[in-house]
Amino acid sequence: MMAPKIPGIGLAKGLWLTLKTLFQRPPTINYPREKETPVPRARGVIALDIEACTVCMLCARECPDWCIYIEGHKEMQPPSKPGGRPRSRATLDRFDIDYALCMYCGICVEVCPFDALFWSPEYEYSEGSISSMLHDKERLAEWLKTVPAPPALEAK
Amino acid sequence: MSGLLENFWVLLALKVAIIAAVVPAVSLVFIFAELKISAHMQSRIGPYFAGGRWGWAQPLADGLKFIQKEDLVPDDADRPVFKFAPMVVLMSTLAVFVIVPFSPKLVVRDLDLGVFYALAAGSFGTIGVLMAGWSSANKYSLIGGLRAGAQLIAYELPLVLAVVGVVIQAGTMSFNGIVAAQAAPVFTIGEFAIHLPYLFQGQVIGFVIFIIAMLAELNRTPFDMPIAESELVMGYLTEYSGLRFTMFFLAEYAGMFSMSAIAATLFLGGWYLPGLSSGALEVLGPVILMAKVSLLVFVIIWFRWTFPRLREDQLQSIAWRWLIPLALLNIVGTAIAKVVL
Amino acid sequence: MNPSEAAEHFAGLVGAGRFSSDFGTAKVFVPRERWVEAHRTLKPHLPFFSWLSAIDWSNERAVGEPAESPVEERYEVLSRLGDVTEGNAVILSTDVPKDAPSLPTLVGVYGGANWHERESAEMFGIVFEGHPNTAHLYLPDGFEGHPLRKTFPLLSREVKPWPGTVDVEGMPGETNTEAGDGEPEAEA
Amino acid sequence: MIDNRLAAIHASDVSVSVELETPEMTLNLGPQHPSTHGVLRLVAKVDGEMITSVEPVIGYMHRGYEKLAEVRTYPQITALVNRIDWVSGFANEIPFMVAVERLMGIEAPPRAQYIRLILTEMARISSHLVFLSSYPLELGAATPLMHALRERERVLDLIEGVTGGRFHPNFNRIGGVKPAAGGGSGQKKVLQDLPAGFLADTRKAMDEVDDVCDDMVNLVLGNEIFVKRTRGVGIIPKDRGMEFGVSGPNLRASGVKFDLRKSDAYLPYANFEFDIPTGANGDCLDRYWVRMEEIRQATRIVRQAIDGLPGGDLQAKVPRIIKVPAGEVYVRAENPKGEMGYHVVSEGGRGPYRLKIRSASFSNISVLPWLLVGQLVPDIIAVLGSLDFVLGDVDR
Repeated sequence: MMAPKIPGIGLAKGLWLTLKTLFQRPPTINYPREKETPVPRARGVIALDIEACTVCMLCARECPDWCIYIEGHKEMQPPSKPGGRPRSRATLDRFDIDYALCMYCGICVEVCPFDALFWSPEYEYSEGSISSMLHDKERLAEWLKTVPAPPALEAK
Repeated sequence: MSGLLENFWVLLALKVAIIAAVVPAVSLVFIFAELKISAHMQSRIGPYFAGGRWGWAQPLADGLKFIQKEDLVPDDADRPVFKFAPMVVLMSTLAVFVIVPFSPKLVVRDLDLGVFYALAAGSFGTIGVLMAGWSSANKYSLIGGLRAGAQLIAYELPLVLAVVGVVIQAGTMSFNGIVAAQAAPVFTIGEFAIHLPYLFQGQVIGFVIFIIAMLAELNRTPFDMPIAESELVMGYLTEYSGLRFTMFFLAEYAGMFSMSAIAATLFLGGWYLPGLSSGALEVLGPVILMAKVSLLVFVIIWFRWTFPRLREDQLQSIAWRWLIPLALLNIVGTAIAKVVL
Repeated sequence: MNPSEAAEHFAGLVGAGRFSSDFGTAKVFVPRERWVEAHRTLKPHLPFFSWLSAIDWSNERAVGEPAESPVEERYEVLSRLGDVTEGNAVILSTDVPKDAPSLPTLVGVYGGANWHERESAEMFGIVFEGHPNTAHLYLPDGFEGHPLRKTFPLLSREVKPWPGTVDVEGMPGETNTEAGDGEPEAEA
Repeated sequence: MIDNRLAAIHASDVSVSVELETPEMTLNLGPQHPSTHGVLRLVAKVDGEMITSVEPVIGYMHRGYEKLAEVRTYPQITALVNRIDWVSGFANEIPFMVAVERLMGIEAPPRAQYIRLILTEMARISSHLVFLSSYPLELGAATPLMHALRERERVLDLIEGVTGGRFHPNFNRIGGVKPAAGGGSGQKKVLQDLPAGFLADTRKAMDEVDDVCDDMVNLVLGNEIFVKRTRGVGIIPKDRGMEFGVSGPNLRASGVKFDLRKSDAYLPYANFEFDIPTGANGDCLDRYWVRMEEIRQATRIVRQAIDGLPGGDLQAKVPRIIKVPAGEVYVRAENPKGEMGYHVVSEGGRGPYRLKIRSASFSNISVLPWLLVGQLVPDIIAVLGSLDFVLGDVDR
């Protein structure tokens, strides 16, 4: 099939290739000193917009791994117009994602009807112990500023 | 002072001390060269941080790390043999340097039977490997050790036969004698005397066989079956750790050094370079030899990072079906040429 | 052949009365006694043994949704055979009663059935008579139970409460009405 | 039969002595061993370096996906299935999606089908590049690994750019591909169509993949030592392979010209021109060659698909809560490792009643106890590696 004609020519071709590569510039990146910018869509970490969340629990229900823990309570809010009725609004007490359990499927981000969850491509949040992989709502909210603009789309 | 230096034993001790210091140091350089060359052949950078620029201190750092590690001996191991094996391997490679001439005078002992001594001392290391393989009480190690033994039987013969051609041509078994023979002009054109190493004086076949057999002797790819990371998980080295592993490791590179030095001396003219006066050779001899050795070491590294590994039975068949008949032909050819010319 | 033709053709070859080709999947129902014989008949036509597995049809369920209408309690053993020329394939199916879950082995016909039958044996507790190796394939030695039976609970879902129950504390005097109906609670 | 094969090998190989009587030794490879790609264990009985019997022990990575699927909804299972064979995550999703779509009676729009096809072929390329590179490593050559993985990284980067995941794309949705997701900048939902520059980058990457295939010919396939190690080693005869369910490139290397991409219309492969490479002998060398040719065919398909990429929607109309009508369907697809299929049994609920996962590697390595008898210890590694299995695909 690919039988070399002259004995040893196959060996010589391989040697030539490695010798050529020896003098080429390696394409590696010197992590952690240099860093690649991850693609905007990369599923690195989930960011939470606390204000947008209405404690509807959809994300916690649709999560395949049951790794989102939400608690909330209702609060009376002053009426939006003077003389209007006071409104009740659900307020978030707890929103934890256990990244030790999360399988980064992104279903929570997709089902969120109020646009409170976002993917951020940040990836440097490994921890020494499994228990500290649980991010509370303050930590999740901090990721929000790392959420990039979505990439431009290919013209159809 | 000069009287002291002329004392045979003092001089010998001094030379041995130099060997014992220089060989490990050079081996470290070769280890670093292997790390870097292999990395760049694979589109990588290799060691980068240790020691600042280029990661030059990586072999030292590795050595320090190995020394700190616990010296583990398996429960079922044959303890004295297990502990002694790395020393046998390291000693056998160091012993070869006794006869390697770095310059006309810089040689520990120029034996008349230097060639025999070098090959005998070099293959002695395989006994250490067999000891390591047997005493580790590990099936992988055992197979690795036995493969090394089988390899020795297959490759010692072509190795010796390949050298015979050179010995016939030089008419001596002394290493310095062989270099001196290569320093003699082959022929003269007018005023220019043409000097050629034995490689270019018809010993091409001998040289190729020697290099192949040398790779097998050193257990380097494509003949690294006794180690074979992917199947035997480092073979006879599996159970070694810490300082004892370091000894094996150092012995591998010291072995590369010693075998390359033998090859450079026998086939490439050793410390001799045409056009230099004997005084200059006395000073530059070690540099010239090291340059030739480095070239051979590069080739060994180059092969390792290009070729896959052969199978034990294929190696045997190459040795017995091809190399030994070829080496014998080479001897006959050299002898006829010697008589006729 | 399209799937319905294939189902009819192969059912005719093995002499089976029942076959289906719903959703493009040809399936032939073989009586338990003729299981091995049917495979032997089909082997020259369908030499490729794709897989063998089983379904536990059960009304008592520890996992998944409860049955809407009762099903006939049985194990259904499926084996998929195919050819490697036109892509014809068929699933052979037979029912094994729950009180005596055993079936003759196919190892003599298709060597590849070996591991698949071992898997089904440990996962469903079906005995394959004459199988050369009955050791566990996946499960550790001494594992009790048959994990793919519907009555086998999934421990990770048993020990942890579902975090999706609505846990919004109502206002004083207000009753919490929307417990777990799946609809998002919009802002008023 | 075993004795016959042993005798044949004894007779054919001069270097093996028959007269020497040696006691059998049990050699245990794995579960932690550099050549078993994870946690496969082989208990081999060896006579010298010759194998007299071998028993693969699997199950160290059994994650019970078939059980887990019974407590999950269909959209949730998508995230599970791309972890079966993680080297080609995207390709695993396709047959499951098509199976559910068939049960629901919907079909993905053409653009979604083309995107699925392009990414599947790229997953095939990345999977085969892993094989092309790691197989020489098992035979002792370390350099091809880095050369091929360098190019695989380009392909993975492209997959990540579209889907957001290098290994676990989780990009397919029932009825198409992921149409939209929360994506920041206050926008409600962001369309997940191909990002700008994807087509041009892919074209370039395909050229580079073809180049690295040429490099692999120089470095591996043309190398006399490699040929010596693999030719005639681990021959799977056609009949034996089919009986054991060996599929994909492993079966094609044995000379079976069969490809589910041609016979089963699960993606619009009929629109493209490509060949089915088949080997002649079914040995390790053929298996290597077939995979290399499949990469070249895959780059061909990707180029054609990019040129013919239709516009339109990314997803068909599907209800918000997905309930699948009762029924049974089996859909198989030509995955890089072989035939991958899902038998979905629905009772009409939000999750399957039973999901049988037919993974290629499981059947592919089930032939090992037969195949390895009479080989030498170094050939265990050569044969094992040439079957190109992933333990996640074996154990599920």
